[in-house]
Amino acid sequence: MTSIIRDQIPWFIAGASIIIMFGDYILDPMAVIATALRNWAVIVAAFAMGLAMVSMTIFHFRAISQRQSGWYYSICTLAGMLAMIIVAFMPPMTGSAQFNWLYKWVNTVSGQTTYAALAFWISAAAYRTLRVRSFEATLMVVAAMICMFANAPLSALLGPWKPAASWFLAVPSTGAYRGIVITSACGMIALGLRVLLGRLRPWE
Amino acid sequence: MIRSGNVLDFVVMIGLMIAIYLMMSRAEKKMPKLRRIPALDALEEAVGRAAETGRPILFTQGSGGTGTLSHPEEGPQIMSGLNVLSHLAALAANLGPRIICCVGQSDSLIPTTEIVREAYIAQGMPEAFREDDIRFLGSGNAYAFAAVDIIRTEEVAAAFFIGPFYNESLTFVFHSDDVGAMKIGGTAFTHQMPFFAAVCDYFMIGEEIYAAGAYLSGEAEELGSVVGEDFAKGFSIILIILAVAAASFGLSGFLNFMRI
Amino acid sequence: MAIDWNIIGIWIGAFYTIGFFTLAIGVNPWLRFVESTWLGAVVGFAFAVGVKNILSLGINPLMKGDVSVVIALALGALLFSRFINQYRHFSKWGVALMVGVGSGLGIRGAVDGMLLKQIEATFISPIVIGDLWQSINNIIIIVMVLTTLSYFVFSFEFKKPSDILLKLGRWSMMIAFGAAFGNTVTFRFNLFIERFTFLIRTWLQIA
Amino acid sequence: MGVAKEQKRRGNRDKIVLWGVLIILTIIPIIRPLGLPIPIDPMTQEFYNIIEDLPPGGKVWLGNAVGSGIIAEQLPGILGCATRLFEKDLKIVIFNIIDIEAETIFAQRSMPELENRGVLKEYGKDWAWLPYVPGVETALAAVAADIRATITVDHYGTPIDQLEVMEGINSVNDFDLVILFGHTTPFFAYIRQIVPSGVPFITQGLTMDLPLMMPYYPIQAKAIMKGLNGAAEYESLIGWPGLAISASDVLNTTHSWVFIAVIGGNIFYLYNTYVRREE
Repeated sequence: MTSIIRDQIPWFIAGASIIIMFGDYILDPMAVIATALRNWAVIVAAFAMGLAMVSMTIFHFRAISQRQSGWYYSICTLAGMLAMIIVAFMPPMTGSAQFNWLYKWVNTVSGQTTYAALAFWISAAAYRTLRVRSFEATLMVVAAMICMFANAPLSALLGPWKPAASWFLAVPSTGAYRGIVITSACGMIALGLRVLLGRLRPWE
Repeated sequence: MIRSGNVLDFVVMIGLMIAIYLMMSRAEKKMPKLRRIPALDALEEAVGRAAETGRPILFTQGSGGTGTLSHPEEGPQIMSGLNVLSHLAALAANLGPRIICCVGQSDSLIPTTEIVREAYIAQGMPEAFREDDIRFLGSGNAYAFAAVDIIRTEEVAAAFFIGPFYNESLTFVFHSDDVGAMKIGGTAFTHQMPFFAAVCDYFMIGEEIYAAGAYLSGEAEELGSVVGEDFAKGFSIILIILAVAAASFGLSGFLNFMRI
Repeated sequence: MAIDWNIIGIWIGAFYTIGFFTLAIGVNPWLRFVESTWLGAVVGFAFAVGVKNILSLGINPLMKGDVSVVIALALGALLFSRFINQYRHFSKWGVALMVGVGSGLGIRGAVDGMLLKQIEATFISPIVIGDLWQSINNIIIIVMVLTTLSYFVFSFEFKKPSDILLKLGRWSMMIAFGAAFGNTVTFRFNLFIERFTFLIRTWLQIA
Repeated sequence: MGVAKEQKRRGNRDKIVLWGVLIILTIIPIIRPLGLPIPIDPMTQEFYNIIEDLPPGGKVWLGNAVGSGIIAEQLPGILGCATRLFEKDLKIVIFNIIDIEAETIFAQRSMPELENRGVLKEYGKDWAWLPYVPGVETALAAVAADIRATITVDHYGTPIDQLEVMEGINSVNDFDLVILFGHTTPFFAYIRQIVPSGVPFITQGLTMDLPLMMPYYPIQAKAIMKGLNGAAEYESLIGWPGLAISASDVLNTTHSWVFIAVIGGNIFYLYNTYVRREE
């Protein structure tokens, strides 16, 4: 019995969903079923979000009760979550003035800062890894240096940096990325087929 | 009734899948030999190194947030990453280092936990499985910084980044390089490949992560599916050569027919 | 004395901005505080969005008589079965639905947008009369597409002379990755400048 | 373990030097713009000329889709452009159709600056500000065809029929120029819904979106201001130095420093690998 619940039924659900998605691609009447299936996936994803939140909350409560190392940061996480849930559920949902204020000064600011911190990591990564260790690495270093310096406004006065950079971004990038994308497509088709045939069971 | 414009795509799709299926069944008789994927051969070395230093290994798949499993581009990458995770977890159960999984997508929390649990059960050590090491860390940069916090405080010995990454890929590879961890990356998102290529010790590009599951399983039928994919690549190469030849002789008629 | 929430907001914004930048020095209590509170806020917000999705796509249609939605709500609720050990496997049904939709859409997107459209885009002539530079560019693109494609052929053994194709494929990818790496540096600095402008002009009000 | 400790210490020293200089080179131009020369890209010059060549009393559709994600690159752009439009004798109508945040961001960030610069004209007579309309491209198409069918009140809630500037303006065809500030979603919506009307269309593109937008120049898009650099060039052309110019200085200093650091790193690497190994 458990093997039916555990293997056969999930395989049937996944296989049926794939076939419905194929059908929607070619037959108009299938569109209604396919749209419904996509909405179901969004609903299940929403429940998965709830589940993830519950398991994270359990993890942090256990960390607090057992005084694991750094348990006070667990309190901060739960406090942050509670505060956001309270203001988010104030009418109109995720639209109240308190929500906008908290979202602006915590979520948006943190998002922009953690994105801005990439300037630290990319400059250090460039300094440490763009080294002429081999012929291939030299190709990467030369292309990177040209395209980076071309974005400094002053480079327009110091020679053809910008045209060279736009050539690198137009010709070699197009050629290489197109080859990568075509082969990725082949891989996705084979992966989907293996899920359909039950050879691959990501829900395992 | 029939949706116009998609007919040829549909025929090509079914044709390629049949070719792949045929190669899968033919592989039973003659085991196909594939070229090496260095990143996958390095998995054992990375986990072994972690076991020696007594430091944990870390696996993560990027910050998709919600609805990633059913996303056309992120879903397949998560599934191929989970393929690699099942082998990694088996190696970790065998060789002994702790395996920490940072989850940035809520829908892959269940499969990630189940895969690592099954790996420990398969190695006969269900009690060694630590569910607390499968950590859900929200999404976006909040997940990225929480995971970097774990990378730095746990001083992980090896870090595996296989899946749909966004701008957090650079944050991960830089900080794991900073703590001296061995880095193995893989993604099909072209916009993140430059950072994996520049910083990671081993790096899988697009198709290599999709073929990873089949490559690691070593089963004849799975390897057969990779041979089937090569058919599709051969089909693309020949098609391009023909069309380029036609274009250079000005045969645009032939080109228009090919313009699908 | 009316509380000026904007000033309080600016100070909280500066506290979070500097807190996250301290990761450059290393993990420290200030960073861990801002990181953990923000993580809670992100998950809390995602939970609220999840509830809105369940209401708009699940409960409301159900109220209006669309009974089929019950299946999705059931599959979603079954996810929680994983907290009871012997019923754990029921949670896989919902995951299987998401995997099926993702794989199906993935294959469709792959065949149309990634395979056929990209092949079609490479139908370019290596000889462009009257434009030598365009001819050279087209030749380079064609050579790079074909060599990158051959780099990913796994089951064919490229013997000595023909393994140059693999090298050419690898080299073109390295050039493309280098160009993208260099070009991306600027976008990271745009927000870096914006954050320091906020600290200096809006918070400290120096310039 | 000694070697790893030494390597870690040298690694930290590299980071402190690299990032310390980076922060200094970012702060100085923000506090006091260096006034480095800003070469003008022909495309920005064209953007400037099109606005300068507008006839007196010309009507301008200013599309504002500057959401929070693209403030860094496009807020300086729309601020400079709005300043120049107000300085000239023009009728301006601001539309916030595609991005829900654009209206609040314009109110919080752009309006105060325009008031500081003292360029604001009489609301209702010389310019109007229309509110957000949900529906992205379908909303844009509806407004372009017949403004009054979709929009009845302005940003402040007053019926648009009471605004003198709106007299004779019923659809996009009544405008002399359409300007858009936004990323690719609004850009392609304008290409599909606005450009077919034949009204000249110019826009600012994010640096990373330029490869996607260039093919539409010059037929559909008469001029494209290229990201933050374009905004800095436009600020210098109109004589109002602002965020973009100080950001352009910072781009110059920081990019030069990272360039020097990578070159230095490679020289140091080659010296260690070849010269020192021979000794």
